[in-house]
Amino acid sequence: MQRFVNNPDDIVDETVRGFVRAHAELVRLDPGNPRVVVSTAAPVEGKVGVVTGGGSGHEPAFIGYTGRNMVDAVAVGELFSSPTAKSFHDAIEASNGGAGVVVLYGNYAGDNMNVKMAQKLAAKAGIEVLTVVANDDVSSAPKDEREKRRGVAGEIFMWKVGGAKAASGASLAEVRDTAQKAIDACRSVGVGLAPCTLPAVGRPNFAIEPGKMEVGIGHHGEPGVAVEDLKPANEIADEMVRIVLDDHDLPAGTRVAVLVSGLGATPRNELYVLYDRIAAQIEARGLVLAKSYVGDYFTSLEMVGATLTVMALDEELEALLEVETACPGF
Amino acid sequence: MQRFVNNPDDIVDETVRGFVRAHAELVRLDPGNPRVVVSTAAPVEGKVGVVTGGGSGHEPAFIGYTGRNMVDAVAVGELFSSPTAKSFHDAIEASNGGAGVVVLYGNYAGDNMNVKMAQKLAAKAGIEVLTVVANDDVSSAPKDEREKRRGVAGEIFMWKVGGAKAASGASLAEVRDTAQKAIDACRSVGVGLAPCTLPAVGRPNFAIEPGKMEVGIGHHGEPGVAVEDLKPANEIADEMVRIVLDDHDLPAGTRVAVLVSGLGATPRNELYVLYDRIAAQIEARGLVLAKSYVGDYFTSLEMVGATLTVMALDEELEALLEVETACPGF
Amino acid sequence: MATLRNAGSGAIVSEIAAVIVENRAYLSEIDGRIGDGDHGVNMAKGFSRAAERLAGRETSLAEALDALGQVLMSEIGGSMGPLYGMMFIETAEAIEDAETIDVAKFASMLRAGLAGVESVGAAKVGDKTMLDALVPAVETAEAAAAEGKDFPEALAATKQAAIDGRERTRDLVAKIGRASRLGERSKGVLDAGATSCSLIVGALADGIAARLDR
Amino acid sequence: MATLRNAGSGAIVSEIAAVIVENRAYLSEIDGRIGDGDHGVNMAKGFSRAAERLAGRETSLAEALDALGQVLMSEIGGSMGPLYGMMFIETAEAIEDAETIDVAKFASMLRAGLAGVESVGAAKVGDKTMLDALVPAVETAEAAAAEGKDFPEALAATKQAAIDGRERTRDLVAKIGRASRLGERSKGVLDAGATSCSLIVGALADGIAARLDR
Ligand SMILES: Nc1ncnc2c1ncn2[C@@H]1O[C@H](COP(=O)(O)OP(=O)(O)O)[C@@H](O)[C@H]1O
Ligand SMILES: Nc1ncnc2c1ncn2[C@@H]1O[C@H](COP(=O)(O)OP(=O)(O)O)[C@@H](O)[C@H]1O
Ligand SMILES: [Mg+2]
Ligand SMILES: [Mg+2]
Ligand SMILES: [Mg+2]
Ligand SMILES: [Mg+2]
Repeated sequence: MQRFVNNPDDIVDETVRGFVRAHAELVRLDPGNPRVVVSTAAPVEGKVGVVTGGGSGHEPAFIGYTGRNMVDAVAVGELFSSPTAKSFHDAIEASNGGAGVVVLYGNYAGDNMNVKMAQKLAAKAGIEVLTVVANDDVSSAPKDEREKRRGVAGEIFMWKVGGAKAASGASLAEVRDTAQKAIDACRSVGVGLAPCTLPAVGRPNFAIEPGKMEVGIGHHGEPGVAVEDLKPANEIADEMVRIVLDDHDLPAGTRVAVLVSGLGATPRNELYVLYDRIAAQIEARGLVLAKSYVGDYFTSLEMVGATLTVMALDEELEALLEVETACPGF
Repeated sequence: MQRFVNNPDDIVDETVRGFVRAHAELVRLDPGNPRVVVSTAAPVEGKVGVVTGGGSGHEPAFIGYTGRNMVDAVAVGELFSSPTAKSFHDAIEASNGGAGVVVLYGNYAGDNMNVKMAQKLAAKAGIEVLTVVANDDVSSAPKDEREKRRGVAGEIFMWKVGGAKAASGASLAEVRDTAQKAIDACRSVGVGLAPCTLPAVGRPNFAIEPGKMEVGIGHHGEPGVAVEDLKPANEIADEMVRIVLDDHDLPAGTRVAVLVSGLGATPRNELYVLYDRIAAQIEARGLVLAKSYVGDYFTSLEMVGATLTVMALDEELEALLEVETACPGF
Repeated sequence: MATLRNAGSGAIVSEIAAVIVENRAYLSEIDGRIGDGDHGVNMAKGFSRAAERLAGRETSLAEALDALGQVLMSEIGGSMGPLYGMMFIETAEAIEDAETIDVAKFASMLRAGLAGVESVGAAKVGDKTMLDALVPAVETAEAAAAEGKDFPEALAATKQAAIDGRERTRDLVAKIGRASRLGERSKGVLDAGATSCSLIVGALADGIAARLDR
Repeated sequence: MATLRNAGSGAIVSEIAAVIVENRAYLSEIDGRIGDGDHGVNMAKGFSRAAERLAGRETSLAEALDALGQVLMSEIGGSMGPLYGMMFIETAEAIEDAETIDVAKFASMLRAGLAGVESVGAAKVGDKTMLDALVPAVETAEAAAAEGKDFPEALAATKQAAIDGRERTRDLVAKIGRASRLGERSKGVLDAGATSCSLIVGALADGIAARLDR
C-alpha cells in the first residue's frame, strides 16, 4: 500500500486535526467533540443552523464545506462509516442559533439511523431539527424508488443552496424546503476505473479488472449498474450524460449547473478532458450551462474515477448558487 | 492504463479546451494560439504583464494560476515538455500592457531555451521582457549550485507574489525583483510513492518498488536523492521538513508560508495527515506559520506523492501573499 | 437445572470481543463484496475498545454487556453503532437485576436485544441483515425454554439457529442497507451483519455454557 | 567523384522521420531512465508532422530539411524543438543554393547544423547530450573531406562516428538538461538525445548513399 499513513486507526483524527490547523481562519473543532468541525462564524444568533456529516475518506467532503454561507457544523465519521448519533447531536448544538437546525445529509443506512437518534436527542434539548436526505445517485435505484437512492456529489449543491438560504435569514421550514428543492433538482452518476483501499483493511475492498470500468459505482465502491470495457474518455462522458439526463429529462433551454468531481486519484487534466465532452453534450441537448465545477469535490479515498452531477436551476437556485461562500472545499 | 483518455496526442488540447470552457469568466484562449491561456482581465493598460508557462500534466499548474492579480497569460506545452518559443512569445504579446512583461518560469533545459528565444522575438517586437527562473527544489542540486535546481511548487508563491506586485502598479524591474525575492525565499522537496504514466507511452516511465519511496523526486519523475523504505507518514513529514529547513536555515521567529501539494493521485485526507505533522515540526523549530495551503496545487499526472514548499516571509511578501486573487487554481 | 451466575460473568463479553477481532478481515471482506468493506474494521474497533475498558475489571454479565453497548452506541457510528449498541444495552437491561440466568431468562434477554435493534433499524427478517441470524436465534431460545430443554442443549440449538440463519442470507436479496441497491446481484454472498451476529450469539452461548453451574 | 543532387532528394527527410517514429518507444524508454521519458514522444510527434507536410511533395533536400526544422522550431517545444529545429534550419541553409552535394559540402552542412544547435543550447562535448554524437560526426566528415575520401566511405565513417559517440555517452556523467541533476547516477545509461542524433545522422548518411550518382 503506497500511502501516507501512520496507524490506520488514527487517520481520521489526524486528517481532521490537520484540516482544522490548515484552515483555522474558517473552521474550528468543537471543544467537546473532536469529531465535530464547526465554522468559526457559527453559531449565528437567529440564523437557522446548517449541519451535515458522513463517513470520512471523501475529503474535501464533508468537512471542507464548513464555512461562511455554507455548512455551520459537520459530524465526522470513521472512514466510509456514519458519524455517531452523539456527533450529529453535538454538531446540531454547535450550529444552533436559536432558529432551529437543518441536517442535510446523504441516504445511507448508518446516517439515517444516527441522524434520527440525534434528532431525538436534540428534541429533548429543545432544538427543532428538520432533515433533508440526499438521493441524487441515479444508478443506485430505479426512478420509481428514488427514496432508495444514495446521496453523492449533489450534496455539495444542496449544502451551497441550503447554506446560502439560511444565511439569507429564511425560516427553518424555508431552508429545509429550498434544500429539498435543490437536491430534487440534482442527478448524479459515478464511473470507477480502479478501486480504493481502506488502510485498516490493507487491500482493495472491491475489484475492477484492468481494461474494465464500473458504471454507476458508489462513493464507497458499491457496485454500479454495469461493468463494461474501458472506453475512450469521450464515450464515457457520453454515457455519463446519457444516464444522468435520461433520468432527469429536462426541457430544452433549462439552465443547469454541472459538477465533475474526481474520486481521489484521477489527474486533474483528465477531469477537464471529460468535462470538455460533457459540456458539449449537455449543450447539444439544448440545455444552458450556467455554472461549472471541475475538480476533486467529493472523493473516495484513492479511487480512480469521476462523478457527474447536473442540477436543474430555477431563478432561486441559481441566485443562491451565486452567493459568495468562504470554505476550504471551493 | 485505467485512465480517462481519447487519443493521447489530443490530451493537452482537450484539457485546455475543457479548462477554458469551465472557467470562462476567468480565462480565455489566445485567438491566435490555442496553446496560450489568457486572463479575461488581460492585458491591463500600463500594468506589467506577468507570464509563465511549462509542460502540461501539472494541472492546475500552470494554466490554473491565470487570473486577476495573478498570471496574465500562460504558454502551454505538451505533457512534461516545454512550450514552444512561439507560445511563450504569444503569451508575452497577450499580456503586454505597454509596461513590459515578466516571465516567471521554472528551471528546465527546454523552458530556458524557449523563453530565451521568445525574449529575442519580443525584443524585435519592441516589448521589454525580464525573467525570473524558479529553482526552489532543494534535492535537485547541492546548495552551492542553486542555479542548477529545478523549479517546482514554489513557483505558485512566485506567481502569487509577482502577480500581486504587478497589480500594485509596480515597474517591470520592481516586479522582477520582488518575484526573484519570492522564489529565493522558497525551498521545496518532493516525495514519490508511485510513478506516473505518459498516456502516449502507456507504461510508467520510471519505477518505485512497492514498499519504497523516492525522496527528492522531481515533477516529472526525475530520480530523487535517495530511494528509501516507505515510512509512516509522520516520519516522511519529518524528513521533508528536515530537507527543506536544513537548506533554508531560518532564524527562529521567522514567519513562513507553507504549501503541501499532492502529486495527482494522493487522497486529500493523506495530505492533511502529512500537513498536521509538518505544521507541528515547523512550529517546533520556532518558526511562525502565517499561511498554509493543502491540496493539489502542482501535480505530476497521476503520480502518488506530495511536495512541501516553505517560503520565508518578510512584510512585503506576506502582504502580497494576502492580496485577493481570482484564478481557477486556488 | 443449570444456571449462569450473572455476577463475575462479564468475561464472556471479552470473549465475544475476541471472536470479533479475530474475524476482522473476514467480516470486512464479506462486506466488501456487496457493501463498502468496513464492517470488520468498525466492529473490531468498537468491540476491542469495550474489551480494553473491561480489562481487569470484575464485572457482571449485565454490566459488561451494557458497557459494550454504550461504547458502540456513543463511539462507533456506522450502522453497527446504533444497531448493536441498542442490542447490547437492551440485553443488559433485561438481566440487570437477575442473580442467575436460566434458559427462560436467556431467551428473554435475547428477545430484548432484538427489540433494541428493531427500535433503531427498520429491517425485517428476509431483508438480508443481522436480523436473519438474530431472529431465529431468539425464537429457538424461546422454543427451548417453552419445551423445558436443558440449558446446554438450548445454548447449542440457539447458536446453531444463528449459524443457519446466517447461511440462509446467502440466497437472500438485500432489501435494506448499502447492498439493497444491488437487487438480484446481492444474492450468492453472505450478509456481513448476519455473519457478525452469528459469531456474537455463538460466542455468548459458548461463554455461558462454559460457566454453567449445576 | 560521387555527388548527391539536391533537387528531388527531399525524400531523405521522410526516411529520417520514419526511423525516428520507429524508435519512438525506445527513445522514451532511455529518456525515462534518467530523464522524464518523453523524448521519443516529442521527437516522433515533430518528425511525423513534418513528414505529413512533405508527403507527396517533390522537394529538394534543402527544402525538406528546412520544412522539418521549421516544424520542430515552431510546433514542438521541449529541448528538442529549438535544438533540432535550429540544427535542421542551419543545415538546410548551408545547402540552399547547392546544385549538388559532395563530401566537402556534406561536411560543411553538418558543421552548420552543429552551429545551429550551439546557438541555442550551452552544452559542450562530454556533457552527455546530442552533441556527443553530433560533434564526432561533423569532425569525421570534415576529416574525410580533407583526406579526399570518397563519398560512400565518408558517409559510412560519419555514421559510425555518431554511433560511437552515442555509445560513449553511456560512461558520461550528465552535465546539462534534466539528467544533470543525477550526477554520478546518470552514468551507465545512454543519453536520449545522443541516441536520436545518431539515428538521424545514420538515416541521413544512408539516404544520401542510396542516391549518389557517379
Ligand atoms: N436497518 C438495518 N437493520 C439491521 N441491520 C442492518 C440495517 N442496515 C444495515 N444493517 C446491517 O449492517 C451491515 C453493514 O454494517 P457496516 O458495514 O458496519 O455499516 P455500513 O453499511 O454503514 O458500512 C449489513 O450487513 C446489515 O446486516
Ligand atoms: N543544452 C542542450 N544542448 C544539447 N542537447 C541538450 C541540451 N539540453 C538537453 N539536451 C538533450 O535533450 C535530451 C532530452 O530531450 P527531451 O526529453 O525531448 O526534452 P526534455 O528534457 O525537455 O524532456 C537530452 O537527452 C539531451 O541530449
Ligand atoms: Mg461503512
Ligand atoms: Mg520533457
Ligand atoms: Mg460497510
Ligand atoms: Mg525528456
